[in-house]
Amino acid sequence: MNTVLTVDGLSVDFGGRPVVHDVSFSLAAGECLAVVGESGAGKSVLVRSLLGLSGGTVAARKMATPREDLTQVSERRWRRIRGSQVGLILQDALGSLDPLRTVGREIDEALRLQTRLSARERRERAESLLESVGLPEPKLRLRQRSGQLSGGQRQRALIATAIAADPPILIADEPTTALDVSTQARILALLQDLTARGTGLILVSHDLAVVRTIADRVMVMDGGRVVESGFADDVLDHPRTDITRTLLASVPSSKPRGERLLSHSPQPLPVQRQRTAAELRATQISVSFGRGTRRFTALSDVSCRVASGRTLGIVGESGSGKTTLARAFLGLAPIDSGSVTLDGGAWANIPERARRARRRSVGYVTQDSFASFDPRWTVGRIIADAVGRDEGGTAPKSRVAELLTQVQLDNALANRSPATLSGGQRQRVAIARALAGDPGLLVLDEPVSALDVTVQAQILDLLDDLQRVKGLGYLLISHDMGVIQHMSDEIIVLRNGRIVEQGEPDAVLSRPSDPYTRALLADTPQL
Amino acid sequence: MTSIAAPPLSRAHRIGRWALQRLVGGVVVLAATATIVFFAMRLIPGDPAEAILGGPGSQTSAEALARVRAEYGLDDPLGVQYLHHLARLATGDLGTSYSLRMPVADVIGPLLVSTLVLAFSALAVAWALAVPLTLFSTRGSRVAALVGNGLELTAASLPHFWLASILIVTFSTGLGWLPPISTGGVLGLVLPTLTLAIPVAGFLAQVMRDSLLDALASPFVLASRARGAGDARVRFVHALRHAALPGVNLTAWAFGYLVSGAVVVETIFARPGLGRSLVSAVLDRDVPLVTAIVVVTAAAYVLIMIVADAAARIADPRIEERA
Amino acid sequence: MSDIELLTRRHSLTASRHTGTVLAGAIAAVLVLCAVAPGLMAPADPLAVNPHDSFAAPSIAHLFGTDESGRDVLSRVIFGARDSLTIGAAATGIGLIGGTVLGIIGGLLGRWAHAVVGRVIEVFFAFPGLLLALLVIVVAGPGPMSVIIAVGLSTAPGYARIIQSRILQVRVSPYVEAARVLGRTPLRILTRTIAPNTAAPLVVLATLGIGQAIVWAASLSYLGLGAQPPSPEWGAMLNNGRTYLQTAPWMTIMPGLVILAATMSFTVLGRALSRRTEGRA
Amino acid sequence: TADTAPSGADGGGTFVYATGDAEPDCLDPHVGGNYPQALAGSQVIESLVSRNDDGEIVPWLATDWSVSSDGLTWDFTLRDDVTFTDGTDFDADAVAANIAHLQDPDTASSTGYLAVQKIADVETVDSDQVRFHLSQPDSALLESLSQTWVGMQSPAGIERGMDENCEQPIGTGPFVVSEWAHQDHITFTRNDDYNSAPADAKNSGPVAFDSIEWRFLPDSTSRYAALQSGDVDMIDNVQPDVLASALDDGTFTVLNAPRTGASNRIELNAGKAPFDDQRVREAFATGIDIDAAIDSLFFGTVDRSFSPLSSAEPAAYSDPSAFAFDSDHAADLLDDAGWTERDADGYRTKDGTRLSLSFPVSTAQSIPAEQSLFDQIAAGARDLGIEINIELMDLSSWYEALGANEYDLVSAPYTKVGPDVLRILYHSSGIEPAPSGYFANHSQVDLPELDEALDQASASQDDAERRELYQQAQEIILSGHYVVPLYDQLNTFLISPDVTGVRAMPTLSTPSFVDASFAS
Ligand SMILES: Nc1ncnc2c1ncn2[C@@H]1O[C@H](COP(=O)(O)OP(=O)(O)OP(=O)(O)O)[C@@H](O)[C@H]1O
Ligand SMILES: Nc1ncnc2c1ncn2[C@@H]1O[C@H](COP(=O)(O)OP(=O)(O)OP(=O)(O)O)[C@@H](O)[C@H]1O
Ligand SMILES: [Mg+2]
Ligand SMILES: [Mg+2]
Repeated sequence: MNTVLTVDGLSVDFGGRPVVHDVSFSLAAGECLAVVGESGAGKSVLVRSLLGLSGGTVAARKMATPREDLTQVSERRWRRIRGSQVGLILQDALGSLDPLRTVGREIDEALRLQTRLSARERRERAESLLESVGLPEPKLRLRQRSGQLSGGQRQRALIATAIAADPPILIADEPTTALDVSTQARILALLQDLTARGTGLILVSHDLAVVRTIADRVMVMDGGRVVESGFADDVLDHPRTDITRTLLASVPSSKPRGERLLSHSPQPLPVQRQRTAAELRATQISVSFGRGTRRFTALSDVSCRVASGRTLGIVGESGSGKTTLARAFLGLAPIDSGSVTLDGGAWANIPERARRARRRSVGYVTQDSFASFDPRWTVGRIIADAVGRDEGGTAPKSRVAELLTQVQLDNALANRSPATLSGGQRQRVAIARALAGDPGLLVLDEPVSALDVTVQAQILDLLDDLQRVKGLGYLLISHDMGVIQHMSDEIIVLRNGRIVEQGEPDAVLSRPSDPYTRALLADTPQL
Repeated sequence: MTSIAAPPLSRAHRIGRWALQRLVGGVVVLAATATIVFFAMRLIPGDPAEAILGGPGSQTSAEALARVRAEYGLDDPLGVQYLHHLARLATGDLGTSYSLRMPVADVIGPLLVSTLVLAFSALAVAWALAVPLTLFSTRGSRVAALVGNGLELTAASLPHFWLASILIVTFSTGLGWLPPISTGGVLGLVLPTLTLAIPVAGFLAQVMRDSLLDALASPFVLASRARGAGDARVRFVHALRHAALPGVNLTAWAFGYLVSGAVVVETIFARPGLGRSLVSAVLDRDVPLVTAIVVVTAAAYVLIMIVADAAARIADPRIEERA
Repeated sequence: MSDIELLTRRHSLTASRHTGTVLAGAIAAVLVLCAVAPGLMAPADPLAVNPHDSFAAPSIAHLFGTDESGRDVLSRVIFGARDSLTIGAAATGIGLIGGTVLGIIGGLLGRWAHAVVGRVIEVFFAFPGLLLALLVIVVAGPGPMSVIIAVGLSTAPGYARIIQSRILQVRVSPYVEAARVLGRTPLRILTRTIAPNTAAPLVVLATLGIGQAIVWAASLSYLGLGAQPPSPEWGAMLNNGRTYLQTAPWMTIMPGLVILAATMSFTVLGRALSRRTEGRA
Repeated sequence: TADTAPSGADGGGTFVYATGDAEPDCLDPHVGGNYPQALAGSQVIESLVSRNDDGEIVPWLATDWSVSSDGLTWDFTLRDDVTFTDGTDFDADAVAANIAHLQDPDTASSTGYLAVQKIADVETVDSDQVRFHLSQPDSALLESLSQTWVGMQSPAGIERGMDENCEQPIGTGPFVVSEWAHQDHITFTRNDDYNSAPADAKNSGPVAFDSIEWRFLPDSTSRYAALQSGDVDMIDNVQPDVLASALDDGTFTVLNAPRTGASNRIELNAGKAPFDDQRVREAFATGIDIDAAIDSLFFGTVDRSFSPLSSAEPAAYSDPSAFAFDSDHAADLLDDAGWTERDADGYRTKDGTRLSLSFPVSTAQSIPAEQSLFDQIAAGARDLGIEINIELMDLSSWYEALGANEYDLVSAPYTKVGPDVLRILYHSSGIEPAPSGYFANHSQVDLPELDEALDQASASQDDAERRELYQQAQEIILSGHYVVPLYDQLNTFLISPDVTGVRAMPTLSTPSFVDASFAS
């Protein structure tokens, strides 16, 4: 096998603070090397430094392609290398295409800079590139802008720009996060295709199931250092360090319902007052938006129920109506027909005033919890506000402390602004707020999709604990089959606003009756 | 992620509807400005009949006043006068100037051209000044940022009349390069244009710098670099367009500011124009002339808004998608 | 240079911005002090006429020189701070209040109100601001009050537009929805969540507006419609001094520099404030 | 920059004049009748008579005249070789047509109308003899007729109607209006057939300049800058500091021609309290050091006036003693008048009312230096315990304030040839406002002996007696402290050194280019 990249003793630091430390590896043609690690491990900085884009001070004993010593090149030379020798697919796929320029121009930029093709040749090449990344109707796509494309389409267009000049080395930084499983599967197939054609691929991912699917070798990073590396199967089946073990344990699909993902439980949860059982029931509800010709049905004929102590898991591709269902359950989306009842009483389609008093029994955790905090408030104020004055007995202050403890946050955080918290911490604050009214039910819309695996595992464990101690009922939305599988007592698969599958996890997962569910399961990478 | 919800209207249809909406809105705006002017001019002290008869200080006879009132319908009830006023405007009749005794349309025609020439050259120069200033202040060096910032702020904080005097003293009496008054030629346009353009350039550079920095820090710029794009390409091809968007919006706003500025600038540089006439017309209580100037500038503003809106839509197709 | 580099540089810019903000704050503080207690700061009586000492160039005795009536320019500038800042602040206040009322109507009262307010704002924008000011002054007669109202009225639509769009934005924000999910009443949401979040940028706007209002008032002085003599309002001084630009340049350069310093420092402060309120991430 | 005025050896070329006066609404000086109209109109329109530098009436379009002993019949002999620039003959009919035009209410003439008010009938004796029949004797008739506002225009031109005549009045003068670009300039083109210069002019044929570009340049700073840069050849309304430096270094020719008629003065409204009290007027007139203020503000370019009349009027009478600065005396007078108490701000009060005066100032009529002077006067008054509220206003509001009697002090210019201006300004009949609210007697002097002196002067046919009477009238006005004279009405011009022969008409002090040319 011929080596396309050799790196020895690579370090990167920012103003004296080392972020990548003494990393060595090599990459062969047609090989896929996965770089895994927790958030902040230095993965992105490492791979960017291979294009001279790290932004920090780079030092290496050796960093070279067969043709060139990369430690010695000028910025001018780097520009020729980027795109033609090394292609990069950025972590933030959604923002990596200029929203004001067409896809065609973005691809053309790569070709114009790195090849000597004529304008017509470039156009033809762009079309064939789009076809090769699996975007149908390339002529149309070339004229569209990123805003007009779905996430998966954008990611594919971005890959097209990265491979336009046929670089022997391709770096893909988290190419599938934020994509639903089917799209993810298609992207992974595309990448595999590229390695099969001889491209050396460096894949950065925190999703070990993805890594397992396509990586030949794995490099585990922590704190800027490589802590473990080897063949994918070896590392994943026989982890040698705690870091790797934690990463592996965090993958939810690997554990059955009820089992903790991370063994070490930080603090025991305080014993809870008992709440009476609660139940939200939707009967044949339909929700539509717009009117006239623009009318669009987002949910039709959906019936389901969330009850104390149980988790109803909802999966489905993007736009299938998951959030709409959640909002219908919260009385936030006006329903056209059917009914939603809370503990038997009318809940949807009644004036907000009639709902207000009972709102405390249903908590809501949104996907982007940060946006749901009043930007001027501290964590303590956010939670205290939710506790409210009508909470008899306990003084708000001690109740805030109690809630923070429940979600395993340090009391000192009460004085901080959410802007200064990490993603996992913010999600915990959102959960604490949802718990403030002492609800029987929680609606959780993608509560972990923005988090990396280990943090995700912590949150899932927390939710599990809370359910056990307080007997909460969850409506849990996720596009990750593994999360749903691990958490749910009942699963609903949504597609185009309709339920295509409903039932016990075992039944749904082992004997899917609907072809869509089958495809969904087939696309879910397994560890 | 959003998926397109309903079959979208055809593009031509949408553009047509948009244009129609804008035009109808524009007409409403014009009617409203004409209304405000009408009533405001009745509020100000001074007798319109007297204004017609030679302005303040004239020694007109009571009969002459009565005759003029009858002739111009000034003794009708206010409501009737107002309706006449609107009806006349609607037919495109701007009336006869009280003080100049000429059809208002003949008076403001050349003035409008002159002011528009000034305003547009000022806008062009403002852009020509603001873009390099923005690029300079975002070069990344601390000194450039400080200098650029200072220049923007200074430019945006200068009253026109003061700036004009400084420019005259510097470039005309000092260096002798440019005529201190408008001479009809291109040279005479330079100083008035600069006076109007410099503050606008300051505002433009301020908003553009912020969005340019944002754009330069965005992932698509990094992606472009990862394709091998150099600094110049990243700035000119990608980032500048993003920076220009708020600038385009500001440009429409700046037009109103320019008309206000023209009042001062046209006086100082002795340039015929709407701004200068506006003040004298108000001070002369020349109701038809004031009305015409206001309606004409409002119409220009409405048109410019539409153009700016269209420009913004072309520069940023997302606007249309959002709508 | 990479984006990350740029980011870090932007960081270092923030550092220099910080010193800029401190400097601006200091200038603004001095100006406010002048406005509050001019007597403490000024070396002389701003109205004390002395024909024998007119047009004196800046010197130790008169740091900013003297004007055509032999009055100490520095003292006038210091006393003028009161008039100018009052005009700036009060006009901005009126503009903000007017803008807020319009903005609230347009932002809270549904589609119709929104459309109507949108038109009203457009009409005001289409109306040359200076004409509006002119009309107010001619109707109400000259004087500081007229200037304040005139400048306030001409700036109100700009504020209204910002406030309205801000309210619309806040109203559909996830945190307002979160408050609803918690069972908060509309009134409480309005007062506790929407109002404060809309008000935050107002502070910024106000700071930015003061400087521009001072410049506006100065332009009115040029038309002879600004502050009345012998008020040492800066715009009036600037315009008065302009007559003697070639004989006694300090008469206009000094107040000009002070206006510049005031506008710049308020702008810098306003922008610093806006970075703080917007700097969520 | 290129000089737009090429100076050929033949002396032709375009002369560029920049005026800071307002742009006239109408170029026909019969309509309305203000100074800007006279300024521009005098390039085109000529009068029956003129005045020489000694203040004596000299022939112009009329070569000879006589008056009957009762003063009611005037005979004029006209030049028979003069034609208007449209080819119409200048003759007795033309004179009659002009007087009729002035007296026609549709013309809305004010200044010219006042001047010919007493002409009851015009008789055309023959083509070059015209006879005026007066309703009352008018000793000021010749002076009045010398003014551009009563100038002679082509009857055919007048016939075209006001709109056209305003755009392009037709006279017999050295130039014709060939273009009026509003707000920008008027182009005057040479009248090649010109042959009617006034008797005191050196040149009697066509003028040297091919044309005059008459630019409106309202901003004084730009105006001077334009002269400095060579873009214009002559400017008017020169700021005092500029004038002083021009006088010093001699780069430009200075033409200082105070306007005729009244001096620049502050009028004290004696029609209401507190100035209805002579002591308060005197205190104001003597308690403030005005001389020093004028000296510093005008850089010594103007002399203090102590007369209600311009020094350009031979009949002017000065009384410096009435205005000698004595603040102690002034304070005593105020105490005498009962303004003894002081309020918290240090102003005098009487019966709880503050001694407060309102002073509306028209920004259109008072140059900045003058506004500063008022400012200093207000400061001086403050030392006396008098509060003066200066209110800067636009012209219409200013007239409005005067019409509503909302003023105690006012400064209003008035230009007229001859001492008869005193009658207009101080005769008690001038207190009665016209229907439009206009009135001329701002001091609201209402003294029978003054009225009598003015009436007699107006009727007198004897120059010495007339002079004596006007002197009496001025004594009364000055000693009653109804006005505080400041200086002559400023009328200053700066001329490029390339130009010679520009003079100011001894009538209304408008510039005349009949003798002017570019120096070779
Ligand atoms: N321009 C920079 N200046 C200073 N520190 C930086 C810069 N870029 C990255 N870092 C730091 O380097 C560390 C590694 O960042 P990196 O983006 O490589 O993490 P990552 O492993 O890709 O994490 P994630 O999975 O969240 O993307 C982080 O602590 C980050 O704060
Ligand atoms: N307010 C709305 N107006 C119009 N259409 C809407 C609205 N909200 C949602 N939709 C549409 O309804 C459909 C379902 O949206 P929903 O947000 O429920 O999807 P989702 O399953 O949560 O997707 P994702 O995984 O991307 O969050 C989408 O096609 C969306 O465009
Ligand atoms: Mg990363
Ligand atoms: Mg969703």
